[in-house]
Amino acid sequence: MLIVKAGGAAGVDLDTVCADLADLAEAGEPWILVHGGSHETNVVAKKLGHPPKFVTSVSGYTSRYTDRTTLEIFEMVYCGKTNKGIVERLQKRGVQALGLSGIDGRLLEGKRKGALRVREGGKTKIIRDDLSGKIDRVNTDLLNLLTGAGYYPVICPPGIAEDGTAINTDGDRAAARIAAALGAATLVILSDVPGLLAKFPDESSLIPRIALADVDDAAERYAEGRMKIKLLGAAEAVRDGVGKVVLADSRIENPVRAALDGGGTTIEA
Amino acid sequence: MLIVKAGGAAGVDLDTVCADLADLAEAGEPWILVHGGSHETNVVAKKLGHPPKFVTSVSGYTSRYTDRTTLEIFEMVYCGKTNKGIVERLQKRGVQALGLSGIDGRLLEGKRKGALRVREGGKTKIIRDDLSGKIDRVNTDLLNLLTGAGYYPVICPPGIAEDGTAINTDGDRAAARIAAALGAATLVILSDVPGLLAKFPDESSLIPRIALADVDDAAERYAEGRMKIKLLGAAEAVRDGVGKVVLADSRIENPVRAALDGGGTTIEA
Amino acid sequence: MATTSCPECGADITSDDSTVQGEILPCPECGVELEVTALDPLTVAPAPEEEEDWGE
Amino acid sequence: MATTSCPECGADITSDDSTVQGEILPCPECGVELEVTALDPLTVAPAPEEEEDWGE
Repeated sequence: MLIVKAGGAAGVDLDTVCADLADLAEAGEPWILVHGGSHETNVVAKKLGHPPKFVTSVSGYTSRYTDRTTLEIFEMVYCGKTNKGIVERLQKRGVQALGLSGIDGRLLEGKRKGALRVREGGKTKIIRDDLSGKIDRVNTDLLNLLTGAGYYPVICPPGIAEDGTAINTDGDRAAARIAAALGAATLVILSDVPGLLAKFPDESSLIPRIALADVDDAAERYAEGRMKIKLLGAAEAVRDGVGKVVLADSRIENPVRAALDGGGTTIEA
Repeated sequence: MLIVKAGGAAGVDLDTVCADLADLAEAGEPWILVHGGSHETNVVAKKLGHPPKFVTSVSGYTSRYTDRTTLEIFEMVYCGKTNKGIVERLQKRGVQALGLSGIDGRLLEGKRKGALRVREGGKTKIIRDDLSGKIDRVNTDLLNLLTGAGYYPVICPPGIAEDGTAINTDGDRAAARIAAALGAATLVILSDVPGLLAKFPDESSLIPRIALADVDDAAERYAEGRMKIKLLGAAEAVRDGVGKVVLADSRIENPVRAALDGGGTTIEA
Repeated sequence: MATTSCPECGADITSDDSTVQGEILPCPECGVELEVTALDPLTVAPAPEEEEDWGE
Repeated sequence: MATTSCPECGADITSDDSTVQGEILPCPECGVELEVTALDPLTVAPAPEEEEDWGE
C-alpha cells in the first residue's frame, strides 16, 4: 500500500497531485491520500476575525494555538472545502474517492496534550486549552474495509481524543502513523520544496538519501520548522516498519510518480 | 432501518438530537442521520463577504443560488463544522459515528439542473451556473458496508453529478431518497416546528396524520416554502416504499423517540 | 439599444439598458420565448423548457 | 502585587502587574517551578512536566 501526504502549503497544486493519483489508481496501484490545509485555514481565519495564533514550545517547535473557535475554522477548511474539493477532483477523473477526517469512525485516535509549555512575550507559560494532540492509534479495520471495497480514502485531521473530543494534529505525522499502522511499503510526503536541502533554499543542494540512523543528525544540521517535523515523522514511520519515506516536490508534473522513481529525499532503514 | 433528518435551522438543538440518537443506538436500534446547516451557512457567507443569494423559481420555490464560491462555503459549514461537530457529539456518547457528504463514494448522485427559470427584479431569467441538482441515485452498498461493520453514518449535502461535479441539493429530499433506497420503515424529519400546522403558527393546530393521497392537497392548503418541500419529499418517500414519514419537532426532549411514539405529523400510505 | 433577429421567424428583437444576461424575451411576432445569451452583441436562443426543481 | 505561599516549602510567592494566567514562576527558595493557576486571588500549583509534542 502507498500512502501519499499532500501538504497544505500554498504552493501545493492539488490538480497535478490528483491527476497523478488517478493515473496510479487506473494502473491498479491502490493508495491512501492524507492532506493538509494550513495556508487556507490562516486566510479564512483572518477573514472570520479570528486570526491564527501560533505558539512556540520551549524546545522551539511552532504549532497552531487551537482553541475551540480555531478548531472549528480548521474543520471548515480541512474537512469541508479542501477534503471535498480533493474528492471532487478525483471523482471527476473516475476515482471512487471517499473523504474522512480522523474523527470519523475514530480513524485517528490520540491523546490531547494536557498542558503545553510555551514561550510568549518573554515569559514561559502553560496553556491548557490547546486542542492539539498526538495520534497513537489508527483504525486500520476501517481503512481495510473501505479499500477492500474499492474506495480510495482521502484523509485529513483533526483526530479524536479518547473522550471523543476533536484534536488538532500534525498531518505529516498522522500520515506517518497511518503508513506504519498499515505496514505500507512507501510513504510519499509532498510539499513545496524538492526535499531536504543541505543549503536551503539552494535547490541543487538536495540530499537524495538519508539512512534512518543519520536522520536526527541531518534534522539538527539542515532542517528548521516544518521540515524538521517532517523528518522526525519520517524517521518514526521507518522505525515503525514503513519500507521507505520520500520527501518530494509537489510542484512538478506527476509528483507522486517522480517520488516513486527516486526523486526527492528518501529515508529508509 | 430508521432514517433521521435534523434540519439546519437555527432552532434545531443538535445536542438533544444526538443524545436521543445515542440512546437509540445503545438500545440496539440502528439509524442513519442526515443533517442540514443552512442557517450557519448564511452567517458564515456574510462574514466571508459573499452573502447568500436566493432565487425563486417561476413556480414559487425559493432555493439558494449556488455559484462555486457559495458551494465551497456550503461545504465548509455542512461537511466541515456541522458534520464533524455532530460526529464529535456522538463519539463523546460512545456512538461509532462516521461522517460523509454525498460526494464521498458517490453516495448521493444526481443530475445538475441545466437551466433554472427564476423571477428576479421583475424579470424572468435563466440562470445556468447554479450548482444545484436533484438526487436520483443512492450508493446503498456503501451504506450497508458501513452499517454492517457497526458504523453510524452521518450524512449531509452536497451530492455529486454524473461528471463528478459537486451539486447543492435539498437535505430533506436527500433524506427521503436514502430512506426510499434502503426501504426504511421510518423517516423522521426534525425541524423547528411541531409538524404541519393547519393554522400556522398556532401550534395547537397540529395535523397528526395525513394519508399519502391527501398530501398534495394538504401541501397546497396549509404549507409554504420549506414546509411544502418537506411534505412533497415525504410523499415521494412513501410512494417509493418508505413505511412512514414523520415531520416532528426537534426542540423537545428526546425528539426522535417522541416522533417514533406518534408525535408530529405522520405521512403514510 | 441593440437588435438581433428572432431565430424562429426572423422578426426584430430589441434590447434596452434594462435587459440583463439570461433574461427571457418573448418574440413580438411569433411569441417564442428567447433567452438573451449575450448582450454585446445581442444574441438570443430559444429558452430551455422549465425543469421543475428546488435546491436547498 | 499579590502574594501566596509555595506549596513545597511555604516561601512567599509574589506576582506583579505583568504576571499572566498560566505563567511559570520559580519559587525563590526551593526553586520548584510553579504555574499561576489564578491571578485573583493569586494561586499557584506545581507546573506539569513538559510533554514534548508539536501540533499542526
